[in-house]
Amino acid sequence: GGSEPEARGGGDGATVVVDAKARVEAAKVDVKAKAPADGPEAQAGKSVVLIPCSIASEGCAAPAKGAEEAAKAIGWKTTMIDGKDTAATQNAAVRQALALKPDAIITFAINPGEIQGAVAEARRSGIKVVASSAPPSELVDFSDLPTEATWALGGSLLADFAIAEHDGDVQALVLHDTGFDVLAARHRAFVDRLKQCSGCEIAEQQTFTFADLATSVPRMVQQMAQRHPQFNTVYIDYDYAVPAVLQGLRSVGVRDKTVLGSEGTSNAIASIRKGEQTATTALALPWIGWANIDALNRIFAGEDPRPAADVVSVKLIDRSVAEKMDGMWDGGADFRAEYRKLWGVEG
Amino acid sequence: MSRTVGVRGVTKRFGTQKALDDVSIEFRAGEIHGLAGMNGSGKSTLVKVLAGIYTADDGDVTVDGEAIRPMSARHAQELGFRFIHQEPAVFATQTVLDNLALGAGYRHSRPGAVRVRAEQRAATAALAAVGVHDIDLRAPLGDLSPAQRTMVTIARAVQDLDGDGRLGLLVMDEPTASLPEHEVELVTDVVRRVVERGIAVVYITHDLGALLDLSDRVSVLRDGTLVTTTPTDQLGSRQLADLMAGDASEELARVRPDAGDADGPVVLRCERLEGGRLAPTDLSVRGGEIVGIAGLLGSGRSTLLRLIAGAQDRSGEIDVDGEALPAGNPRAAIRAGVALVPEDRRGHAAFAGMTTAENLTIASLDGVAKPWWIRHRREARAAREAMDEYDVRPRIPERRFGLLSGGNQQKAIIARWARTQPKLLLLDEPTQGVDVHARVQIHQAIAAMAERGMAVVVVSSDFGELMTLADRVAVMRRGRIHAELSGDRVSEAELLHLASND
Amino acid sequence: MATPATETGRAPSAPAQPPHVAKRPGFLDPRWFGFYALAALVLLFSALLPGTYPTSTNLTAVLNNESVGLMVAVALLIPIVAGQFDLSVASVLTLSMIVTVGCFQFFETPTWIACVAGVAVGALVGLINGFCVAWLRINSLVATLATGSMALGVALWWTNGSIFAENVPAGFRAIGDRIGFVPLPFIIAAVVCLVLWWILERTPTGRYLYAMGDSADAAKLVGLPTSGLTIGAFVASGTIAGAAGVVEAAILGSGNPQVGAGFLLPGFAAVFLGAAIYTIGRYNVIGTVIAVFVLAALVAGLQQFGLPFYIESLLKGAVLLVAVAITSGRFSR
Amino acid sequence: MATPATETGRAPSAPAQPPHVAKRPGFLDPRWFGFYALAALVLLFSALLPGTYPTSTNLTAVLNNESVGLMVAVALLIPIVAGQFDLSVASVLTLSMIVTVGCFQFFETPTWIACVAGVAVGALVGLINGFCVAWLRINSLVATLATGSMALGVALWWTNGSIFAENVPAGFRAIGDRIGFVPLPFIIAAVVCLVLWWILERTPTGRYLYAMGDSADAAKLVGLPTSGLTIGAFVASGTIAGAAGVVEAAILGSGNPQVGAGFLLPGFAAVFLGAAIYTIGRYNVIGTVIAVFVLAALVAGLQQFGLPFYIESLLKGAVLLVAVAITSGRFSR
Ligand SMILES: Nc1ncnc2c1ncn2[C@@H]1O[C@H](COP(=O)(O)OP(=O)(O)OP(=O)(O)O)[C@@H](O)[C@H]1O
Ligand SMILES: Nc1ncnc2c1ncn2[C@@H]1O[C@H](COP(=O)(O)OP(=O)(O)OP(=O)(O)O)[C@@H](O)[C@H]1O
Ligand SMILES: [Mg+2]
Ligand SMILES: [Mg+2]
Repeated sequence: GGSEPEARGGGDGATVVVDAKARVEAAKVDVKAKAPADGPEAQAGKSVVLIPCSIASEGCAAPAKGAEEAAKAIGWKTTMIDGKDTAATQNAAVRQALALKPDAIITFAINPGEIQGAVAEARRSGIKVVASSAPPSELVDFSDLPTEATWALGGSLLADFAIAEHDGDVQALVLHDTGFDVLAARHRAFVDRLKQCSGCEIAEQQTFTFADLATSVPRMVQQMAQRHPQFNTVYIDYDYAVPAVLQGLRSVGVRDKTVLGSEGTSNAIASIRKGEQTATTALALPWIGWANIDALNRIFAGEDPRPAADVVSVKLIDRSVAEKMDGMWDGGADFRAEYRKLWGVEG
Repeated sequence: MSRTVGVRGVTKRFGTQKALDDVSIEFRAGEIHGLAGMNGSGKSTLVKVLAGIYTADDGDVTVDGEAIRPMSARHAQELGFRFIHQEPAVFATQTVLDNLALGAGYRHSRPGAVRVRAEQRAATAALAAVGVHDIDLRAPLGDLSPAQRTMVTIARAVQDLDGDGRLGLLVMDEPTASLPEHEVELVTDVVRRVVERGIAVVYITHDLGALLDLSDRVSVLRDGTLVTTTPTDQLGSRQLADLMAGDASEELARVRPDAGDADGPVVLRCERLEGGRLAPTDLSVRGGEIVGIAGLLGSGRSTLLRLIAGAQDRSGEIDVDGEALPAGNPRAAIRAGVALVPEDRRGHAAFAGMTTAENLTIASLDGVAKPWWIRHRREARAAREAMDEYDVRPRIPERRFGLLSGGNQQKAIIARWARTQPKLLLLDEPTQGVDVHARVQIHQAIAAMAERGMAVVVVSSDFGELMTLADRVAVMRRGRIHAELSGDRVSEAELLHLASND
Repeated sequence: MATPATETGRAPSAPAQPPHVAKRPGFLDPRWFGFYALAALVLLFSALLPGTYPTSTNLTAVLNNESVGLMVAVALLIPIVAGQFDLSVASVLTLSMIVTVGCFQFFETPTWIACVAGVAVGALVGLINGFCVAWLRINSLVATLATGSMALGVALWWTNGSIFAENVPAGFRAIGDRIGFVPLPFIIAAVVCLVLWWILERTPTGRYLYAMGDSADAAKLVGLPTSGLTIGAFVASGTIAGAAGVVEAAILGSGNPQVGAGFLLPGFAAVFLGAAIYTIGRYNVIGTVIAVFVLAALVAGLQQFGLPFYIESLLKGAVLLVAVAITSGRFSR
Repeated sequence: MATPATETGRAPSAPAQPPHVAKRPGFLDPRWFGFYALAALVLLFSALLPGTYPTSTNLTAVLNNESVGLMVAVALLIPIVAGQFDLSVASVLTLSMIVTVGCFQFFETPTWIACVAGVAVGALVGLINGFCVAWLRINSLVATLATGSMALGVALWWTNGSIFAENVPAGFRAIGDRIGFVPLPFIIAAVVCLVLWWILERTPTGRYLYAMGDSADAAKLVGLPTSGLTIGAFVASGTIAGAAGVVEAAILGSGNPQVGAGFLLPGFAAVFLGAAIYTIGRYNVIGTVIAVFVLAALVAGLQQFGLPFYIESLLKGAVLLVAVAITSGRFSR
């Protein structure tokens, strides 16, 4: 995770706000993506199968595409198989991958605990399995990338942002998707940070599921908004769900509330630029892909993959930041070149 | 095992209407019991109560005097009651073999496996027992003609006859309504054989002569009440008709005594018409003329009508009023003024879920609707007029068509087409399931339409009907028009002779 | 035991028929149950939640939410009336969304062109469906399952995993907005429903569609243009689904290939429930509309109580089952 | 041209009937198209991808992946044969998964109890469905839509939308594993299919089900125990769906309320395609199995080529359409 001043639990209102503002400002400046300082040389001639949770959603697909790019750079062969949203199809995708006899499989935003059968089978046949965007797990060769701390940072920064915006008087509606384990850390961090602020309150929490997001989230938001007319902030786990939140708010005539999501998809950044969504905490999605290839390279070389994860960080994007951006945050300048240098595959 | 089956005090209501009102009848073992009554008098309802399909609101089905409670279809089956319902219970996509075996519960098989050979033997025997030998057991039943289907259902109902005597009651609701002469005889033979084994038979037909011939006693229903049950030897068909109607009925006479001199313009001209089982055929019909088509089962009569109406693909020419008709296009035929009252009412004519009014006006909404607006009042009025004219009961235009009795449905379908005033009216078994009075009404209506210059073609398995109605009769045999008779040469004996001999 | 009674005393001549009183539907007629259910729900929740439930905000919210669902339901309804299923409706909605927003994102077209493109793409898929069913004579379930899969494939192809949201003009987003208290999407849905109601209940075309749904064979023999009607039904269905997609795109301000699928089953539920609560046993527009709003009123009320999201699934199922059991099941007479 | 000849040589009097030649299906009979399509696909991909496609690993993967889909498809098939739809199958699968894994997570039951619980819950929902359709006489689409919604509601309620994965014993996970090259889930699915094939094709019960599917009215008139058969069909369907849920839980090693819904439409597609490629027009087990594997062989090949993900949706739709158009549409005779 990045460096941040530790929050002082139960501090008086003013300090909490001041601290929050400081952290927000720090996270807004150009967080520069970079490769780890040192690592093994490129391991030649490997083949990797990439399985994003669903190619149709950017949050899953963008890291996979980053990994595809990185694999090309390092000289590996890749095949992408769509995980198609559900554990059943993701499990099937992993099994399909086995037939290709790859050296490794990287899954994106798929909890290995949900597809234990296929993962075990893969490892039994000597295939390395890396689970990107998944909680730490014994089931795979490596999974804590981005690290749990990074996920948490995404949540706590959003809370800081809200505290700063409303000067320590946040009335939040919180919507949480229980279907993805990694989101729990983000959600918990958001809630915990708000709890540290004495003037802040969570007006209501609700859970939803990815599958019926389009129809159920707008309704849920409408009813929550009507029940708690005093609210000023809405938090939802990921940017992908924010349009549904905005739809719900708009339909009850509520505007100018702080709407927070996380992930940093291009859609979210466009929406922030238009002043609809307020802020997001972005993970440089392609960078996650590169970092995963780096982790895998370390595994192939018999080294500890964890240093690969340490570099990935979070950037807070609000309107002022978004206006200077074009498309999604891809980690800034030239982390690609740095990785190439690291792997010794200049060109 | 012979039993006396009966109904005791049975009442059945549909909404406010009593379809059966306190009816008690006893069907004695070894006796053929006729049921007579006008359309909608409750005969089929009584049959369905016996079959356990309707639960009587009051009263019971009894066996040897003891009430069966509760009565269910399963129960009836187990008691050995067998039925030929007015709307035949057939499985069109299942093979003939399965249709037969289903009725007997696959009793030649084990529960874990169907023994095809044994079932085939039993099925062949069952068909042979009703005098049918040439039906492929593996053909889907839907490929058979309606008459053949009827024969299969009869075979299915009586196949237990030669078994272990489980048969307790045989009920036949108008089994012969669309059967040609030859098959009618087969059916009567079957009935006689069943009765000889000491089994009670209930027989329903609108052919009063046949009913009196066949049955030992007859019960007459009128508006759901039992008028009387009497031995048939004291009864003439005229008397019976009076009992049914409650008053003197009209003479069953030739409706157009002065016919035979049709000289209107030629309305229908078919040349080398061919398709289905029809061999190339020529036919022409003048306006004002009623042409009857006679023939045996499967001789191609229905096919001929279907080809003219565009309901089936064909080759050859058809002119209606000088206008050539395209093949296989019922819509074009209807535009040219052709109307077909098909043989299979339920499958090909009725919209069972729609109202009676909607069924009456569906063929032509002219006069009651603009393209963007149906005038419901006008439509109801038009429907009521048609219902009055053809005596469709009950006189409720909003009534769901599927709830009408069979005969009333038939009258409504004829009324549907009469409303459109076609140039050419094709009628396939127009009086199937219609009572004697309605039959006379329909005959008169057909005659009246011809009088107004309409060309009419009538297919009927009832040669008496053809004699009554037709100016000229074409006899079909094996897909061809084999002979033509007109005037005094038309007689039942002659028709039968021509239809069954080359 | 039965003694043949010789009955007399009836009017002679014509065989008498028990008098059929054409009954006007009374207050207790099951066809009003839907209205009652809606009214009762609204009253109940209004009494329990006087501050938030019977408010114009809530009404606006519910109307806005249900507009697209309502359009999907009536899009499903038309082919069902004609005896066919259209399973492609949800995918058509998705494709239409993508096409509409894609027009903005890549071609920066004016709003009206994008809208027309979205609706047209729906009509096109409908035409293909109609052609497959009427001309190729493929079972409608299979045909529309297949075309739906293909429509979704095209949507995924174009978006290739992203969400379209660039260059969406404010003028287009306004379609998803409201005029006073009435959301524009609801006005569009209401107009669609009205037109459809008129067509189905008041014109010969509607009559013919119902006739076809009752018996396709008889419809053919009675001279109805069955192919034309079938194609027309599917085109209408596709067009409405396309319009629903445009409206959904305006509401969301983006084109997302994963929105759409969720509308299918609730749509069917509304159509079936509609046939259960109004003009019993006959699929119809009014019933469908009531069904949509009964379910919406229920869900809105429950959510205002802060009940968790899964309650919705449970209760929707229960309401559907009870309603249908009462009106069209064993106890319906 | 043809002049009415006076035909002789037939036995007189007996009405003539064109001889029905019961034709043996030849090589060109459309009923073999499914086999051909499967064979052609396998050959094509084998030729193009010799290193990875015709391998035991791939076979294992395909068999494993399709087991649950196959069970869902046959679970859908039984009520369809009997003329009913069961839309609850997918939700039942979900509920059964949750119940099975929930047994481990909260009660740490032995494996067999958890399995029995999963299957039993499926059978129970099936029984409710059967009761609603046969006794309450609710349209099966509505009834199963409602019960499915409720089953899903229960699953979501218990999990609160999250995933169960604790305490799942290795013994249970082994059900999702393989014996040699043959995945155990496939063996289970194969046994289910075999038993079902025997019942539907070889026993009187199967004939009764087909007869009921042909005409429920006629079945009643003939005295078939229609209520019992209907309930039986739904219970069988629910039980198989329950078993599918247990197998899926074993394969995944977790219980996930999002898994399930995705099986419904592919299942229907397989059943319909099955009726289109084998014993034309008649829903049947063999056709369904072939259909599942034709589609799986296609998808596996496409994925090995690394074709973009949307190709799958597009091609599945196209295959379905073409297959059905050829075998059961306009050109089928
Ligand atoms: N399911 C039903 N619902 C409502 N009314 C019915 C139903 N079945 C029959 N009826 C009515 O009950 C009366 C008796 O009908 P039924 O079919 O028993 O007459 P039927 O004597 O068999 O006449 P037909 O000679 O025309 O066959 C008719 O008026 C009919 O409309
Ligand atoms: N609308 C139709 N289109 C094509 N074929 C049909 C149609 N209706 C019936 N058939 C088939 O045509 C064949 C002949 O039927 P049917 O026995 O009614 O004709 P028919 O030979 O004219 O009989 P009949 O002389 O006894 O009326 C049957 O196999 C029947 O299934
Ligand atoms: Mg009758
Ligand atoms: Mg005939």
